[in-house]
Amino acid sequence: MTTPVVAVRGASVTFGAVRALSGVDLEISAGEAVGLVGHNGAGKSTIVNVINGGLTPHEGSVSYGGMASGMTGVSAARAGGVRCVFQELSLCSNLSIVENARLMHAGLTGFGWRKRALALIETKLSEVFPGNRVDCSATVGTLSIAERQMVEIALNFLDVSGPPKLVILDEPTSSLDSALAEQMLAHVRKFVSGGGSVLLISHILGEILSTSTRIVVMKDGGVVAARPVSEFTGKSLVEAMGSVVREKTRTGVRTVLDTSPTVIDIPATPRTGLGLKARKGEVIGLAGLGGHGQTAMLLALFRERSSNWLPHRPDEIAFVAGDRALNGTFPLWSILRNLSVGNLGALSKRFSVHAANEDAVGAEWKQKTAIRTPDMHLPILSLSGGNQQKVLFARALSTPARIVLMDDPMRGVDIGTKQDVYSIIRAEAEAGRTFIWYSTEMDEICLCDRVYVFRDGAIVAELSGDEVSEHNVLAASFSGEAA
Amino acid sequence: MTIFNTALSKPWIWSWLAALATFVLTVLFTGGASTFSLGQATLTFAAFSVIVGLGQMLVITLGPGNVDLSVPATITLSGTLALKFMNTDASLILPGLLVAIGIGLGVGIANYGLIKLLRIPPIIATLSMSFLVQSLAIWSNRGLRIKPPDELSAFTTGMTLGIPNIAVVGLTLSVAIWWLLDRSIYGRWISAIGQSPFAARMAGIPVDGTRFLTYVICAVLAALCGYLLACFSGGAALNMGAEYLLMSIAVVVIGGSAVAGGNSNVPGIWGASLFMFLVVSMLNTYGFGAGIRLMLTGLIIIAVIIAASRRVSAR
Amino acid sequence: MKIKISADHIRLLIPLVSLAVLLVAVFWLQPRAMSYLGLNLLFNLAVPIALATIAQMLVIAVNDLDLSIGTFVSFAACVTAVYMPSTPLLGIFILAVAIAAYAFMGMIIHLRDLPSIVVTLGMSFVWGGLAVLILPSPGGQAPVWLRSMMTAQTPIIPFAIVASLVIGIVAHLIVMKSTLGVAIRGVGGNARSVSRAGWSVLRIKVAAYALSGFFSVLAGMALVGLTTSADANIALRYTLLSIAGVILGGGEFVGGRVSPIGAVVGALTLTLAGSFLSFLRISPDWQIGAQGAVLIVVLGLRLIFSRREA
Amino acid sequence: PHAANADTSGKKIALSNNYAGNSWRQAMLTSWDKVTKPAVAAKKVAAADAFTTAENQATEQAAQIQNMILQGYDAIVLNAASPTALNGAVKAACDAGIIVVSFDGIVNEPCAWRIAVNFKEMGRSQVEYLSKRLPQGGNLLEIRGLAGVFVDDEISAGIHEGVKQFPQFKIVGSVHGDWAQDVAQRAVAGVLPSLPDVAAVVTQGGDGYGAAQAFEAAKRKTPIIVMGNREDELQWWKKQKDANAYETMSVSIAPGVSTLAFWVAQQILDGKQVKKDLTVPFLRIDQANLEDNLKSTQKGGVANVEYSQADAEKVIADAK
Ligand SMILES: Nc1ncnc2c1ncn2[C@@H]1O[C@H](COP(=O)(O)OP(=O)(O)OP(=O)(O)O)[C@@H](O)[C@H]1O
Ligand SMILES: Nc1ncnc2c1ncn2[C@@H]1O[C@H](COP(=O)(O)OP(=O)(O)OP(=O)(O)O)[C@@H](O)[C@H]1O
Ligand SMILES: [Mg+2]
Ligand SMILES: [Mg+2]
Repeated sequence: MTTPVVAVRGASVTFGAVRALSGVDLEISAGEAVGLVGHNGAGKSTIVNVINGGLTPHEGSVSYGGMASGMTGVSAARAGGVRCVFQELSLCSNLSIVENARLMHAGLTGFGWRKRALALIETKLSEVFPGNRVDCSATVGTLSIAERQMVEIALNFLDVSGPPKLVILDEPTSSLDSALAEQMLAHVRKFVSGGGSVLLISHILGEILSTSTRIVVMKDGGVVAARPVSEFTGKSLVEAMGSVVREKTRTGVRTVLDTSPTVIDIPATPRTGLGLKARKGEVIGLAGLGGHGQTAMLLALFRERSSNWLPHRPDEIAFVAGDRALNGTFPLWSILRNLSVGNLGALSKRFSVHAANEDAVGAEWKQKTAIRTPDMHLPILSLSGGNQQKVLFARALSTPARIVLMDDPMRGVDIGTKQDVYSIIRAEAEAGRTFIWYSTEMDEICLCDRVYVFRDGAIVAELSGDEVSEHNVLAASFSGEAA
Repeated sequence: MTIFNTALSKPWIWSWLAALATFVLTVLFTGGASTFSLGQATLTFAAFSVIVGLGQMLVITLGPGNVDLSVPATITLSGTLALKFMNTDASLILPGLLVAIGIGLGVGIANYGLIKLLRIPPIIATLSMSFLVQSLAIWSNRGLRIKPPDELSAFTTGMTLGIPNIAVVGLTLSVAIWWLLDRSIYGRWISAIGQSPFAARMAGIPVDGTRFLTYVICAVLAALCGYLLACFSGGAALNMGAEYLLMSIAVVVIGGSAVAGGNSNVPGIWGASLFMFLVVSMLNTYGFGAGIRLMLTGLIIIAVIIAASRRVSAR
Repeated sequence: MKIKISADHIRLLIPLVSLAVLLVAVFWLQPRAMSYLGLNLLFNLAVPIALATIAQMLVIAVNDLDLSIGTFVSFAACVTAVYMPSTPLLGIFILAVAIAAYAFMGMIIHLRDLPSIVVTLGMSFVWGGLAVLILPSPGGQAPVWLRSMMTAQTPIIPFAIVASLVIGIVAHLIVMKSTLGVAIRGVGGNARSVSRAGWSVLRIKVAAYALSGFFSVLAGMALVGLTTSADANIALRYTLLSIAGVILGGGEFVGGRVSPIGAVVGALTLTLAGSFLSFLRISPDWQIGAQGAVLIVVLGLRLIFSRREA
Repeated sequence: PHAANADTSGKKIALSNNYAGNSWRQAMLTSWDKVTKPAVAAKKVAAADAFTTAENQATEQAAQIQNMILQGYDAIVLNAASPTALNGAVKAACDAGIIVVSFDGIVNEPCAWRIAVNFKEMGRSQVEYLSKRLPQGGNLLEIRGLAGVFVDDEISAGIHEGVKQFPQFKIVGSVHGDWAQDVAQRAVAGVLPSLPDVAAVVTQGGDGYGAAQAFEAAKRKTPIIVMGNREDELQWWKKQKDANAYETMSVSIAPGVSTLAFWVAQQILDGKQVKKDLTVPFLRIDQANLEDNLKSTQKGGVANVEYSQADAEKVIADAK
């Protein structure tokens, strides 16, 4: 019997009142791809931090490859061959890719390390993501979010002084489009069949089912199921997580929309002859491969309709960020303040914020979007990634905005909450709100009334009603050059 | 509610404790005889630091790199021009005040103009502006000291119920700024901008409008301080603001406001202002030479900030 | 097809263009400056400023700000002028202790998670006090070797230019090329991921502060070499000058984005701006204001390039 | 009278000034303007330009002097930020054949001329005056200038010398007022509560009015405050004198000494042999000539005297 690459025994972690982990056992052996799933705040990122040494469990132990347990912390984990792609992007954006590699791999020393590193990265990057167009000598700050994620993944698979034994991937595909995600998963399968091991966290169950050899399900800080992949189906997995699968709620074409007033009308660009039009009560999807101008359009739309100088009219437009750290959360603030900031005017009398009103709104949305926290006055950073995203959602939906812009807002949101949010969106749209929704997930695109497909910064196709399908979207995404 | 609020209100405690300790040490030197008069002197002079410190605090709350270095020059210019305008005529006291406020408005607008239109980092923009403003002060009056109207001079040096009038003014302004910061929407806005301007913009906050207003408020408070200080000390001098460059920044940071922006408090400004005056008085009282005095001042500041830091990180 | 101009190049281009424009203006106003002697006189006082700017840049690279550089350079100058000529060993010892104090300051700032602005503000009083204690009234003397080094007659290219080049290149090697430099900038960019990669952020910060202290000491010594003596207030203005120099040189306050060559160029530009004004002969009332105007114009130049940054 | 009378009508003189931020310096610049403009118009010299640095810093002034070398001035009249820190630049100017005349803030580089005020004596004479007023002695409060600056050290040394000479006096408190009314006021107000009875305040100029204000605010008996020739100080003194026969004296260096330096530089350019060290008396105002001086002092300014070419010739001759 081989010793496991890493063994976590009886690990418990608490953050103040929150018990993030309670007595978790987890062993990962060589040649294994462990899929880790669970609702937002189940404790997935916490166990990742325990394994990579960033967090010492308050009870229990971690050991690496049967090594003597003298060493602890990050250096022990790294010596044990553990590498980790974190949920939030964690490269230094002011450094070049090569310099980031130097920081990540202590083995890259000596004369000419830059050259060696560059060669290693270029090879690895095209191995994981064949056909990518990332400039490996660039500064990370100049890369798009997807490219950064690609680089970070490649850097962790890098073989500098010995190949990695365990690579942890915490929601690695959340900023990758489906094509890139598939390339990455293929590489994971190859890596595992070559004897490496992987811990993969994702809310997209298809990825877990197609890639893992074993699935561990977590709920409220504990492991509730751990079985080989063959014993799970999509449905049973969701049930194991504690959510109920609902039928797809596509209601068909809503013809009433054709007569309702237009709220957004972007004229056609001469290049493709297509513009964007949104009517009252419509849910508009923005599709296409990641990084082709969808975010830019949403940012421009918001800037256009809100003043940088005068107080904003919250009944006009609201924005849900996809990149929390960059343009979403206010890290010094409580959850409540993060939620209420979008609509302070309504909570105030004579420019003075009314605490009771604020608490009421907080309580209402905590319940509506199931934000997992004992107290809305706790700091926002005490929430798990997915729960932070829910707060951003609630911030926008709690305003009376006629138009809601959503920049891939479901990144890292668990399946149960997603379905709740979908039905909220539906209901709000029926009540007359317009949603412009950029998503990297095809399921979400298929929920929209009308879809615009982007390519190279412009709209290349408009699909409505029954034309909205995975096949048509993909066809439009790749057909741009021919047209 | 309570957990969050008490945690937030802690950073300023330390500047108050430090002020209290220095006060006691100073008073002990004379066996307690000087308690009352020292208290009055402290309140008076601390009030000037408070008035400029409040404005500086709002600016610093806007986030890293935001600081107004034109404060000293604004103090000088408003003192000079207001006194020149009033020319000891008591009937012009109010118009003189308006002149001072107008100067504050002008400098604030110009500061933000440079920051926004030319995209110059605030530190450098306000530094450049301070040179221009200082030149304006030199050119307008060439350093001649004009006396304030007697009534005004009596008011600024006078007392109400044993409390210096200047301290009353400072207190009133503090309450107003505290309301702005803690209760008003504007306070939420500057805090949000201080944490992440981009996120603030996407949350619908008028970032430019708020920042503009903040720089203007800061300059107006500095101008107000210049007006009062010139009247208090019997005339404007070209170097009257120089003291307040480091002072305005020091009282903000010693008072426990986060230098990284987003988080600030008004009581700390008072604690730190009282402390900054008292520490010099204490060291003067004990008769230390300039070298030792400077060194001790520095070490005490660092000690206070280290003591305060334990609280901050526990938050 | 695509001309590749990276953000780093732009960062360096702006200060270089500013410097060139100013230099042309100065030569046009005062053709005499276009000589070996002229260039030396224009730039020799920029050498200590350049060193101080590098020191400030190292601190800015780890997302901190040093408000004590001016008084620290004054202190170093006082030590140099008082002890170096007669008891060089004692002088070197004091300066070494001062550098250690700088490193210690970095350690405290990191361990206690203190705002660097406050700690360095406090330290600026401490250094100022020590300088007054060492040298209560102006005086002291530059050691002979230092004086002759700073007034050296280098062949063809004036010493001031040679020194600036050397400073720029050495700083570039340390900050941009060495592993320590990568780590320092990494801490500025994302300290969390640096520590997740197994580095001790504490050690990196201490090293950055120690290096900063070292460059400040060099600045103080260079200053004494030029002025021949010291006083406790001699370099107070270096605090603001060094910050302005870093920014002018394309650095940013947060995010570990700095450029050593840019910083040296920034320091030269600031010095040259002062001379440019002298040569313009403005009315004394407006001479101070004109300094502000020049700063505004030089930084306003960045606007021309800013469309790319936006 | 002397052999070598070069023509100075083609010569250019520059004033290098390090600070313009107080009324004394402003008066100095005004005097310079007032005297040199006619001199230039009368073709006595070709130019007399004034330069001021933005900050009171020796390093900036050194750069300024180096620029003046490049600009081709024949003489530099210098009020220095530091007696020693400019020596490098001054030496470079001398090497380039430029005449350097320093005044008020003098430099100790041997190649330069110095028009000095005996600051030590200025401090000592204050105590001497007090010993006549208060034969039985008493407590003194000393207000100093800016720490680490030469003038501050000199005057203070003079005061301490005076106290040694008249041991009936005791300095019970010493604060730095940075030569600014409001700083002095602030510092005095801070120590005053803990001081015993103060009989007199010895000062360095520019801080007497602030001290008076602080005493008044603390409701303490006004001691004898030595004044520093500022108009507001004299004005206050006059008011006290009229009200309750208050008596004191006032002493400072006259800002117009810049014009003396100008003429001395002109004389040197003219080929005169001039001793390297010249002294000018400080300007003292007493109870008797208070009104006269007040009349001749600009409102809000500083008591002043300006010098003519003839005055300069006399000073030079006297020094022989
Ligand atoms: N630094 C912290 N302080 C306080 N609470 C924390 C902290 N980090 C995590 N928690 C809490 O621990 C629990 C587990 O969080 P964790 O980040 O592990 O969830 P997760 O399973 O990764 O969720 P997600 O899918 O949303 O990323 C959550 O309830 C979270 O609020
Ligand atoms: N979250 C964001 N916050 C701020 N700026 C952004 C953000 N996302 C993109 N940008 C900026 O908007 C511009 C357009 O970006 P891009 O074309 O990559 O948009 P996108 O297709 O939505 O990308 P992605 O899929 O990575 O979000 C770029 O200048 C980019 O820097
Ligand atoms: Mg997570
Ligand atoms: Mg996007």
